[in-house]
Amino acid sequence: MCDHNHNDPNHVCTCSDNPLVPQVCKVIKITAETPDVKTFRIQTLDGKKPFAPMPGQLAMISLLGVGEAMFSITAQGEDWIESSIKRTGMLTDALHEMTEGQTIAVRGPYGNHFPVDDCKGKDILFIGGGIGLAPVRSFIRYAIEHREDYGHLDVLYGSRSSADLVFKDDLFENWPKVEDLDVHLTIDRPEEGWNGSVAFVPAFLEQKAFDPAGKKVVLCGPPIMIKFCLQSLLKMGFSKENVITTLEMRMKCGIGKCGRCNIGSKYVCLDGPVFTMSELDELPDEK
Amino acid sequence: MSRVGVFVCHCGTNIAQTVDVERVAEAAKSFPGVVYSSTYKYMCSEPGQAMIKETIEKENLDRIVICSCTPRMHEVTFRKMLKGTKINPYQLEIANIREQCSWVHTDKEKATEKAINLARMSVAKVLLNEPLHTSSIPITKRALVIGGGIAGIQAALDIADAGHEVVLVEKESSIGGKMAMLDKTFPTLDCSACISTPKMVDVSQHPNITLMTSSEIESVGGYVGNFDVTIRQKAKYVNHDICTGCGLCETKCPTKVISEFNQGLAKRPAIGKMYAQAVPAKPVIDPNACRKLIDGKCGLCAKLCPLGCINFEDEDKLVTEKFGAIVVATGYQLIEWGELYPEYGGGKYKDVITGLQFERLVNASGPSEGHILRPSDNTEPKTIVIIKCVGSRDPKKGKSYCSRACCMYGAKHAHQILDKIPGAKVVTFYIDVRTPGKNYEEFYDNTRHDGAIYVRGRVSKIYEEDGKLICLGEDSLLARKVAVKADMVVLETAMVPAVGIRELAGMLGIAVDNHGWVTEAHPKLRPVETQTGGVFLCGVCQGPKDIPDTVAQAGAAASKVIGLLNKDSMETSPMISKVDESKCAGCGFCVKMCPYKAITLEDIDVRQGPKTVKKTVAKINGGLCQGCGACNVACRTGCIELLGFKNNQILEEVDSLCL
Amino acid sequence: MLLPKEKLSEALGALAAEANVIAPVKWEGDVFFMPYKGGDVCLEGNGKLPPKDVLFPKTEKMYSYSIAKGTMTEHNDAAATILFGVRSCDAASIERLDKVFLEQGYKDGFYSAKREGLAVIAMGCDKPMATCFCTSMGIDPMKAEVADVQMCPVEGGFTVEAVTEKGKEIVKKWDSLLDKKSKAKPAKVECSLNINVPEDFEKKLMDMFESPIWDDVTKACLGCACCTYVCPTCYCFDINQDVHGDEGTAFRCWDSCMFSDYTRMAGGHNPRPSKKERLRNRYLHKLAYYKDRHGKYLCVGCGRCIANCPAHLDITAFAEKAMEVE
Amino acid sequence: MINEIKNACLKAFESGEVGYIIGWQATRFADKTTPLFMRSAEDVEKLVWNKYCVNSTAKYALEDKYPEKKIGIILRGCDSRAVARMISDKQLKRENLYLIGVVCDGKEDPICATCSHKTPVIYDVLIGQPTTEEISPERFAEVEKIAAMTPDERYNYWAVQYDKCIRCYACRNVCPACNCVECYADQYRTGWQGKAHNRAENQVYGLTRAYHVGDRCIECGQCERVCPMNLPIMSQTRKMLKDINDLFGPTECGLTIEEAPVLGEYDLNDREEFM
Amino acid sequence: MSVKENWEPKILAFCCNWCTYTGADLAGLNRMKYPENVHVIRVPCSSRVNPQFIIRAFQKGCDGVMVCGCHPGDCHYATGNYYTRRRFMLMKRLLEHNGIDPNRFVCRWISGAEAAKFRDVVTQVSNQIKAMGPNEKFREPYYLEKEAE
Repeated sequence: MCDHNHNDPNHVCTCSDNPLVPQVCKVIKITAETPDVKTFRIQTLDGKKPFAPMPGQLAMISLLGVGEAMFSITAQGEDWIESSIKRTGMLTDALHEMTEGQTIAVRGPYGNHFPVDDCKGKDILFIGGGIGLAPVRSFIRYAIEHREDYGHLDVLYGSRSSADLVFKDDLFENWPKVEDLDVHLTIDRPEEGWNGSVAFVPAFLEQKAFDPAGKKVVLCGPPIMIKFCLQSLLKMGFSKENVITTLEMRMKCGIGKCGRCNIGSKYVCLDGPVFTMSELDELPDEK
Repeated sequence: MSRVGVFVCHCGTNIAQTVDVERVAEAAKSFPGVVYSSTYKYMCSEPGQAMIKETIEKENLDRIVICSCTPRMHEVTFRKMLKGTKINPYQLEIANIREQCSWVHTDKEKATEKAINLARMSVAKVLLNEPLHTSSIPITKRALVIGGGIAGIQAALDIADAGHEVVLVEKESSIGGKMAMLDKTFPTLDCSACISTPKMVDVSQHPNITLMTSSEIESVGGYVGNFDVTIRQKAKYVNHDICTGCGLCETKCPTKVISEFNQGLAKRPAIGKMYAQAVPAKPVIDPNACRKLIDGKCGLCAKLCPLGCINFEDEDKLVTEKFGAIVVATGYQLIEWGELYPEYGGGKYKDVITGLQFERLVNASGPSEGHILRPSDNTEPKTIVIIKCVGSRDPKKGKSYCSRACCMYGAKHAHQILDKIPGAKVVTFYIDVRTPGKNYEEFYDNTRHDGAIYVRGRVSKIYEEDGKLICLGEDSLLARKVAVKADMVVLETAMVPAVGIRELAGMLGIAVDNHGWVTEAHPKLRPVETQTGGVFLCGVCQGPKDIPDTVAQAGAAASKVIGLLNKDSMETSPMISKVDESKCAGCGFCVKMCPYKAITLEDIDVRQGPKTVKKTVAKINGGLCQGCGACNVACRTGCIELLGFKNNQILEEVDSLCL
Repeated sequence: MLLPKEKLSEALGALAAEANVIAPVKWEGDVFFMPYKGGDVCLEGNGKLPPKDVLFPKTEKMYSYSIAKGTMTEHNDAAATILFGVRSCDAASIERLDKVFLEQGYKDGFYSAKREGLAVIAMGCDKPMATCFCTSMGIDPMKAEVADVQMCPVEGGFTVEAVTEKGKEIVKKWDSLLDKKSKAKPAKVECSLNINVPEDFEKKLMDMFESPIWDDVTKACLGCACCTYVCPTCYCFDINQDVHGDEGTAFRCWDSCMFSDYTRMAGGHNPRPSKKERLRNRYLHKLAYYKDRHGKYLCVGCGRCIANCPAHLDITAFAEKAMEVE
Repeated sequence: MINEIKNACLKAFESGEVGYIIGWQATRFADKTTPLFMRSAEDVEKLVWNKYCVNSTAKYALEDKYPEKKIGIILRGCDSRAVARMISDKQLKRENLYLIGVVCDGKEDPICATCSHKTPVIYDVLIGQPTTEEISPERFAEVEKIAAMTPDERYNYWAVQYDKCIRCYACRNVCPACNCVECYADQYRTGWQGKAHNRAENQVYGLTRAYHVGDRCIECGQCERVCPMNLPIMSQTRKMLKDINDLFGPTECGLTIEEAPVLGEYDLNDREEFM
Repeated sequence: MSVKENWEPKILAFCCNWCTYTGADLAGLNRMKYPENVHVIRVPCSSRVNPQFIIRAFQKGCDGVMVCGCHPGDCHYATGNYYTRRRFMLMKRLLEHNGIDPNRFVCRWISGAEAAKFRDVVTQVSNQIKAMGPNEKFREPYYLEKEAE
């Protein structure tokens, strides 16, 4: 009854026949990335992966008795999926007070996913701002796993302060070791003990002056950052259809039924959240 | 989810006898959010509290529920205990399973069931308790006393002696009030001036007291600890800094007007001291009497004054000062009996005088140097009638209440007459004789012993007949009519609040009852405080009383003020209301409902699309709000909420009862 | 074949024996689709509320859970129902809802269970109401899109024509009541209210997103949800929790894009802050977005929003005004 | 009458003080009019004045609290009381409004039968002859009818009504006394009102709204007019008004612009029944 | 409607902290006895009780609700209970207008010293409601279903 695109070989779906009814899972690991961001590693009660999401796909995570909300899946392993959640509202407050071993309910995966196929053979510039790195990281990990399919990788990431950098182990240990992958970090305001760049992401991007030839850009972060980064990218000669981003919208059902997350005739939870900038221009200006 | 600890107290056998505390603790484990629950013999004891504190650390709890006795007993204790832990003292709820459960029920099964319900309700509420912090407001260590009568003087002296600055504001040109007019005071018959003048001199010489006579309160702003009071110092036309009070101007002033101090029995010049022992002993010019000020003629006093203190161009000055506390001691005045009692001559007969007029007659510094003379022909009256309860205890014509002091000063007047006029005949008409104080009854007995005749009944009519005042009355004990041919009649009239008390109460935000007496916070619990924080009261302004009670109240009010001013800052209770300005529509329904006038409507700048606009919202003064919560219900949107009793907390409590 | 008028309640009684029958019945002064318990049905107009409630109830329990035990049970008990007296416009709305709930990559378990158990007996419309304009939206009053049995009012009774297998079984049950010989044909019917919707009207509407007509078209709107809750094709819903201590139930209930907090996000940002954006989104969804996605207008011309709008707004008046804009 | 109103509107526009004027315009249906927002002289042509002008024009001014120019409103008796209501609740400023009062001749609306104020109570210019007003004896007929039932009958009567309610909130959005910035029903975090559509939630909504506006209801009848499911909403608020009448003295709301609602006041010698 | 024999009503009582709650404690101090079905919610003043809480209590399954406060004139916050009086005079009649049995909602003034009055009022209300049986009106479907099991 869930008729996802089953033709994709590594698509595993164990969700029940009714996509609106979640599965009870448990949180097996909670890592505090920053004072207000935590990463939750989730596994079904019988120790399996609830589903195998494609990079950029979302999951509806609900805390029984509190509420339900849509979060991006930032990573997946053999028998778990991970999601990084920032503390912004009632549900996220309750999530941040959880301890390992507590139950949680999950359903998904939802939404389209990053265009892994038509980025094949191209260089990719990943740009993240604050918690925006979470959805991008799913594509970075995918690219690293299929390293041979992709050209040169650049990860450009900035946040308010060094303490606010998420996935520090990836940024400083794992990713620099990957061949032909450069990590560029920046923070908004100077800090002692930080010798890296100090600049807003758009300004930092312009300093780097990437060559647009044969390069795709994956850009996620707060709307204000996306706006200015896009201007810089266009100045550098990137074309809009090569710049990919994810949209944030209020979502309830996650499967394109409840009609809430529409922008024009497109549903962000179904036709998105991943859009190219050119696709976004066709949609009415109602974000 | 948050981590709640539930601690069920045995209270020896008080609770454990009719409530199965173990089962309550067991049931508590199943409530959402509860991660630990246990019982202990005496939760409020030292070891009990230690056990709780230790469990908080061990179990990493962030809120606790204690099922024990009434929160009115140990809420403070447990909050102090929490101060030593990482939990905010206000993330605590107490379920009353003793006074309202174990002590009042017999069936153990049902009592345990109820205890579990009460515990569940407390847990449901504590899950939504937010950490609250007391805020402190600075206190200006200065006090303002309004009214320079004996009440104001005594309060000012006590506060000043405690080392705090006091400003004493008096409407008249001198302090002393009504007591200065009296000759003797009951029951000791010691001379009124001998008690009050030394105190008045102390006031003028006290380093901490600033005296502002001929001044009135213009406006009062701010709140407890931080009042800004604007005082209007009326023009005196005499420069008191230079004037030595020699009195030359007073003797030479050609105009003579009725002297209010002498109750109209004598005249006074346009310039002069209110009375001989006035403090400050310096003259002022009465602008409604002085010919120079009215039509520009005369000005003799200016010419005569050796030091040139007279200045006819003087104007009112407005002074604004900061105060931490305010004492209202505005005293009283006598009722205008003229129109109320036409049957007593309505003021036509010169020899029908009031109690205060009699005091002036019998007073050595009075117009007749103490000789009791008939104002009409200055002859010594032989037969004097005293009528009590004129205007008091008379709801139809005057006031419904008893003015408390007239029985005693009526007896004093009788005593003075018999003392000063040998062979005089005093007939006192009364309804009841009330002598409610130490040695009061004995004083009354002596007066009757001296020969005062007491007739129980009201005088129905007084009329003049060949030089005599015929008082027709009735002796209700002997049930026969009485007619007394009197040379003079003294009416002991009712006390009514001083002029202007309603406007002053409005400025201070305090309440007055329908007669105009200032309403105390609580007759027994807080008799010298008012509903508004930082505003105290003493003396007759609160209700008729005699001098001993007035002085006692003045001391009490002073001690309250000293208690307040001794602290540098005042901790306000954190359980006050808070406004969510984004949802406030500025309708003002809450403003009128606040008994403490703690809510005001103010404009704030709000961005609305491109432009910023002025939006009216409600603002709460933390110092004044006492946390009653009436405003919460006035607000339909629910954007003004009392911290600790927010809408969602009470809703959760209601929901959890029937789970 | 013809079912005589007087045999109608008998026919319905026969069906009511096996499955629960929903039919338009007069209740409290208006016509509503309610469980049929004998008595006569009321076939004037298309009913105050659409039959959408049968497939997409106002409030529907989805699953219950226990927080402590971490258990979860789904509530999806759909009984076989027969929907009688559905006009062509409401039948078309069922087809529109099917596209949303049963396709687009996910099949809604709750809706599909009810939909499979549903048999639709369509009733042709011989007296359209003043506010009806289904013909302008390409709907034939006498031919319903998802009908299992198509009935049309004619002189003295109703023509009966089984369209699907389910329809045949129903008609079989009525075998004894039918007059097989009658060749009566329903007369052609035209709506009094007509708007001629131009070709690819939706493209033009979508380009008019920034046009000034939106200001004065939406000015009189009160921002209530009346039009969305009487509309047969509105399918927006909200998911919420009804928590009682340890147990809780997730339920889905009707929601409306006209409410202020429909798109308000956690941080307070709302892409559609005022009624202008919301009503624009509603009109465009009915006349553009759905067609752009599924090829058919979402508005089936039943006229309920026109009849019930407190401010007497009119989607056809908007459409005509939009057509004048170049 | 229509021409006098049109002239008043034209004069208002000429004065340059008025940004737009709210009135009524015809629709394609003969028996319906819809609110008209006139910005200039030629819009005034579309203005109509007939017995189908049943929409209240007053509450639209609430959406424009900081207008550059004045907002013109054509007021029937009940609309003028609505304006007075919103000014007393400090949601509208009198100086932002230019009020054209029209003495009403009774519209195609059941409430007009018990209307006690055909003449507007507040206006800048008045059109038509003021009529003598008196409170209709039928004012509380509906309430008395319900009061005559037994408690169970009353409950069942209301239970059926609240089974019909579809929670479209039209009654709230049209009511001039419902002028909160954010309605209690939209504040889910506090949890007053659930979102589920069932009888209990509808009853909570119905009663809470009745209590919120009960002591400020101007009896304009718009809530009953707009309710798609024809609930007798006025019987709830009129029950409150009847009680206020009996307990605290004769009350009619929305007659002056400094009106103190009954629940915001107290009186020492109120009736004492809780002793 | 047959009342299950061991059925115990659930009654909610909002008590103002300064008077009625103190009176209730005093009743406890004097070991007065009253039925177990009244559960007290402490509020600073009876003027904090929003009439909407009454509707909420009936919706969430309570069988009776009481609101108790100081006698008018004795209010610790001066004018609190004057407003309470007006609010609940109107809400009581509105509830009765909607079919709630008048005995299910009781509002009484009980001072800090009137322990006996608190016991008597509670006992009387509890017995009345016990005789009336569970309250079906305004009840949320959750409780009606739970009732049905």
